[in-house]
Amino acid sequence: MSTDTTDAAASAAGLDRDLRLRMYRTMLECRLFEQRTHELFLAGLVRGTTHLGIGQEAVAAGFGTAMRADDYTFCTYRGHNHTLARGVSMTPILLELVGRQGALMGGKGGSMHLTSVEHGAMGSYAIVGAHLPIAVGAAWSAQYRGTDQVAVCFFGDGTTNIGAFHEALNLAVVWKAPVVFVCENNQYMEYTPIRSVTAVERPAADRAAAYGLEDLVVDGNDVEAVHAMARLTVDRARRGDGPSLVEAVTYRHGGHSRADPGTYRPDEEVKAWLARDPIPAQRAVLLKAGIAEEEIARIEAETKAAVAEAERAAREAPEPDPATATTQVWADGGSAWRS
Amino acid sequence: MSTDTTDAAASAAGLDRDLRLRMYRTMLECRLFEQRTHELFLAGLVRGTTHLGIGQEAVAAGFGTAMRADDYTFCTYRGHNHTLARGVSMTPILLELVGRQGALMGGKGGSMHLTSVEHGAMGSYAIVGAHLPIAVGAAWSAQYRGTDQVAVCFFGDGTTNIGAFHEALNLAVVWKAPVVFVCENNQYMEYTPIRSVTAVERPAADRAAAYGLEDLVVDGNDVEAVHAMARLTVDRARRGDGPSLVEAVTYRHGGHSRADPGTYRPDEEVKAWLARDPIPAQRAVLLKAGIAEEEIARIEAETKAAVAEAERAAREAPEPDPATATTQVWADGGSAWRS
Amino acid sequence: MAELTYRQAVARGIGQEMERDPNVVMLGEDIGAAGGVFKTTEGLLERFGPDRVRDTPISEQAIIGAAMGAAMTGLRPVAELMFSDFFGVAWDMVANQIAKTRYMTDGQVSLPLVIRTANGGGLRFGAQHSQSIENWAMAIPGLKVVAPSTPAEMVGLMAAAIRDPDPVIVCEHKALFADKDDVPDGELVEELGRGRVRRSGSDATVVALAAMVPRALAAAEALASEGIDLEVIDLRSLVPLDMSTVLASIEKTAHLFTVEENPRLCGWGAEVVSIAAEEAIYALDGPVVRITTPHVPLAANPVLEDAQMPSPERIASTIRTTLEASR
Amino acid sequence: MAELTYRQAVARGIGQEMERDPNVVMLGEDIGAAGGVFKTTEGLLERFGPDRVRDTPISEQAIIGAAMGAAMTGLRPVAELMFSDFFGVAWDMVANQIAKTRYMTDGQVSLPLVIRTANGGGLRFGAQHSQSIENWAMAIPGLKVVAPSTPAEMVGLMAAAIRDPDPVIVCEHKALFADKDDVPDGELVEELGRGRVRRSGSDATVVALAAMVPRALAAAEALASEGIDLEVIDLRSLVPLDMSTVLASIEKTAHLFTVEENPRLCGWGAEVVSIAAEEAIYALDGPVVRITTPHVPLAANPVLEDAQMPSPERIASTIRTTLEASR
Ligand SMILES: Cc1ncc(C[n+]2csc(CCOP(=O)(O)OP(=O)(O)O)c2C)c(N)n1
Ligand SMILES: Cc1ncc(C[n+]2csc(CCOP(=O)(O)OP(=O)(O)O)c2C)c(N)n1
Ligand SMILES: [Mg+2]
Ligand SMILES: [Mg+2]
Repeated sequence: MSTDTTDAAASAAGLDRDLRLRMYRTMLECRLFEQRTHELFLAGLVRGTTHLGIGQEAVAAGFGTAMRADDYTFCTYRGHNHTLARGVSMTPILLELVGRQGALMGGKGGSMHLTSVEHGAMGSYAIVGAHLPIAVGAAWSAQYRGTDQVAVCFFGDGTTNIGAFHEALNLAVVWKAPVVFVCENNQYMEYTPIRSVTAVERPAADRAAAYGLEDLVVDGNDVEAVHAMARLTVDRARRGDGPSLVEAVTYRHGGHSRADPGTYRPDEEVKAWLARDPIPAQRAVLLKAGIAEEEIARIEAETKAAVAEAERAAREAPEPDPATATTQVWADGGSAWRS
Repeated sequence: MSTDTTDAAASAAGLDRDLRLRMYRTMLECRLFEQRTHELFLAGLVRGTTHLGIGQEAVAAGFGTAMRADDYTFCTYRGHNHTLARGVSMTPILLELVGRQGALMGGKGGSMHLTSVEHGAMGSYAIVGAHLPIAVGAAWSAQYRGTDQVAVCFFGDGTTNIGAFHEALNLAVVWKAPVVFVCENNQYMEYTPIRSVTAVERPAADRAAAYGLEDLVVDGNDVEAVHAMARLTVDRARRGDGPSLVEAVTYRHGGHSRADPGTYRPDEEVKAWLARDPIPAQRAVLLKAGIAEEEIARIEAETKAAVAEAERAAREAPEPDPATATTQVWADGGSAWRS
Repeated sequence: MAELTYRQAVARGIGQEMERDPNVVMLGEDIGAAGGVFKTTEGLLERFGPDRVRDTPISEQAIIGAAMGAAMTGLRPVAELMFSDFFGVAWDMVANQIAKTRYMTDGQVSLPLVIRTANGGGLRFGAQHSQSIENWAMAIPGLKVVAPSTPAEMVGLMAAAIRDPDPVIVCEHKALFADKDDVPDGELVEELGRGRVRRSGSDATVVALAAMVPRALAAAEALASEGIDLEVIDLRSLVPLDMSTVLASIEKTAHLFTVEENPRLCGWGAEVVSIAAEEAIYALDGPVVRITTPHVPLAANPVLEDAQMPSPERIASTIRTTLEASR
Repeated sequence: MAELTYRQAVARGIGQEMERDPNVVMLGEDIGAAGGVFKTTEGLLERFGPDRVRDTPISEQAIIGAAMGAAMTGLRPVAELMFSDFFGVAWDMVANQIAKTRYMTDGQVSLPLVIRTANGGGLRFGAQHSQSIENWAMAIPGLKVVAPSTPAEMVGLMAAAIRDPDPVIVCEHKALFADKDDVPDGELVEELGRGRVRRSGSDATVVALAAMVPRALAAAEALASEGIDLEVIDLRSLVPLDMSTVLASIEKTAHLFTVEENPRLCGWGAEVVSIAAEEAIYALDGPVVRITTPHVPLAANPVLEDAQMPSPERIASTIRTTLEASR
């Protein structure tokens, strides 16, 4: 059963001081980066769209800190957190969002497609479900190449009702692929409560048995519990013991995307979840563990500075060269279709 | 648990003499029709392709005899049995297979797409999984129109691994649609054993819980057990108590399609299943129930005669008019795309 | 007469038909309580209730498959695919099932259904949320395809699509949702398969669709000041395709241009040009040029996306240069 | 020199590349133990083992998605979609993911993968197992498309597709599987994007693809006896598209015809004709005619299917009539 396994793993994880601080710093980087991103979106500097993971940082931080540098992350359009959690720096990401030169993908992808292959951030996918089979393929590749790399694939509760979810889970188990599927159950699709469109209570955990998997559930707002679950499942995959499906129960503080205020959600529900904000919670844990207020404050100051620096770079960078609109369709760097 | 429910339902079904004979006759019609179809295919009279259900007749007969005239059947390219079981006569079907005038669909569909809307045979679908969502739509329509019609959707074990299966099951349960999903587990995809590509032991039954459904398994070679399961699930749907997923365990005596000898299957396996042929088994049941040999023999003679008559018609009918190749794309009967 | 946005016109057209026919039902993601992510179905849940306006899971194959099953059993479903790019996950249902079933059953099955979708670029959403897929559908026998360019026409063409006895894909262009227009009161129903001459002229025929129509008109205004007089045709519907209007215009102008948002290869313009090359070759007095997005995915960055999609400037300069060269 | 069938040529081409590069792996339904439902992969499991030749469940989204994930992490997967019609169930993976990811990531991700598929009609399989989908892929930026017409070219073009650093769709035509041909020994590698003049002539240019090539050649022989001398070009590859060979031929013949198995609207022929109408309009001396399947689904019945697909007779009579009329 889920909770036992979690506790077991948690203690097994034996979290040391540095790791705890790293998790806190990662969550904070996500939070402050996204808060500023939202302000810049409302100010019209960030264009197109954004999907914020504010409130869900513990999932990204708990897993990101449990992965090896050469492991693979696959995530969704709600992917700022997961990209930052793999160590991609804020500036190229923000440049991508504002659409200036120096952007992570030259402005071609935008907020929904953040990718940094050198960091193992193998892409943010904007069609629900698509990246689950792709993650299986990366895991299969690692298995074939014998590199004991692991692929971790993050997706939402609503994604558990699409066909690709089913096909990917079944194939991953049949091939014993080293992949960990992480469902961030934030209770909503875009505006529709997941409960109203799903045949079972727990969108991911109640599907696990259909693939011969254990039902693993973790408190997605408790970064140390998430980290323990990450260690358990990532190590299992690395050992060659096959895939896992984890349901991390969490909540997004804001709306689905762009300027959505998220008013379709009951106030008490929102209030209750705001009270369970993973970041203050972890701060309290750190203090309780005897980590000095000053040390935590320093991390906070450094993170604020990093966000400010990224913003400065974003405001100063020039617009991209329109000629780049037709590059990189093919491996030769171009887009010629005639010969 | 499955078996109990089955037994319960079986006795509940209270099979009378006529019904038993009707089930036997239906199975026999399927068997003799398909045996002759195969001979005519090898002789080059039946063209294109065929997918025979020889050995699986009990599923079609058990359900067909439990459905109301206005209920809907959705099946696959392996659909001769299900189409016959809804009362479609042999001649227009055979004319479709040989491709002559008077064919059920004018020769446009062929063996894989047998359809007779007036009999509630709402189509044979040749892309694996596609008809499951379509059946949900027909059931939803009946629910909306308040007609208490039921849709029964037949598919194979291999179909449980495709995305459309997952989407259809979830939506059917969420909408409480009056649909019965019947997986004919004949142990194989085309040439690949289902066990080798599926994460669970029972391809359908072990997925039921993922949609909050009961795991219903029935001996697909026991027509009376199938009929009882059909009554149980069709009545449940008609009452408004929602969908069911049934796994009928069976076997195809021959290959997947056309001239496939099915040699990829172990001889002992084939032998064991041939020994469990549903038709002789039911014949024995009838005799044991005190039904006269003569009466059974008469059914057999009548069925042979019907097949012979269909063949005669098929051999005599003229080829279709080539001009019909471009009719019935649109509701106006034509195919014009310019104005 | 009421001023409506293109976005409101969608709900007006659907609402008009739901009032008229109780068999018209809607299904899709976030279309009910939320009123649609583009607010195109706002108010319909309140007016017609949850039995007729159904929110679905994220299951496009099930949405389109269910629409098909409902259509073949007496309903007239209007299904939404939130973004037209999502035709990808339901393409089997659209291209292999819905388009072919009437034919395969020799007319036993009728499929009076509509699939509505937010189509096209310009919103900086990037390659997976900006495509023009009208050509995907046009290439599949058995599908009708409509792409209105104004609020008033959206109402009438939506109504026509819902009343049509065959499957119709209605492309709602994202970049036009905010456009305003005076829409007559009362019932509006257009006819499918009629193009509309939006500007008559004598020097060249310019055929456009949806968001490219205002851009073509802007180019025409610019060239008018230079004494180049363009005839601009809004195709409005790709299947049926109104070639008679286009061919009649070519007879008059002797020059043909298309303005297409889609990537370069195999767009609707290629079909229009090819028909002209067969049926009007002797009337043509110079190169026939398609002005399209290059054959690349659309970028999210505004500078890059603007460089990709046909702009009034690119339309005008291409036409100017071509006409000058062919003098 | 060995005589090979087109079906055997598929395995020969793949085997050649698997010998050469251990990162080439295969996946698909029934491709291993069964050797493929069309016997196109026979012997490969025995030669390369189950780690490199993987049978899959009936999960096309997972097959194509897994191929993509493997390609972006160092492998060169060759995925099979048993029938090309099944692109429908995996279309998002092909059109939205595989085609766009290199571009969206500004070149960070390379996708050296091949999707092989049994394409086309003539086997009486009906509307859901007979389609020509090469145009679906041609219309999507980021995909290369090849459709060989002979065994020898199948070997060399398959090898080229597997070595190509970008995603390539290889269309294997069902109606050609039994065709025989002498295939040279040793390594064969063709270049993608080169058409081939199969018959040179002076009166008209006829562009064809895959199973339409032998039909166009048969029509050419028939017309030769009437003194009409056709140049027949096998396009072989749609992306890259070898327009230089086609345009050079038009300069010589002044007449262009396409022979397309696909339904009428928006086929590759419409692209070829449209390019000619822009770049060779003054060289053209009469109507440009596309000879295609009508815009209807394919029927299962042999009489009906034969009436639908372009036949040598229809090709010849269309060309004859058109050339006479334009004299
Ligand atoms: C196939 C597909 N259908 C619909 C959408 C539109 N859409 C984008 S995000 C979203 C909600 C996804 O919900 P969930 O999986 O819970 O992820 P979350 O946004 O909550 O992180 C939807 C419906 C899409 N992008 N792709
Ligand atoms: C989407 C799709 N993939 C593959 C096929 C090819 N195919 C036809 S039948 C079949 C096997 C189906 O197995 P199962 O569901 O068990 O049904 P059975 O044939 O055993 O009745 C396959 C793979 C198809 N028709 N559609
Ligand atoms: Mg969610
Ligand atoms: Mg089976």
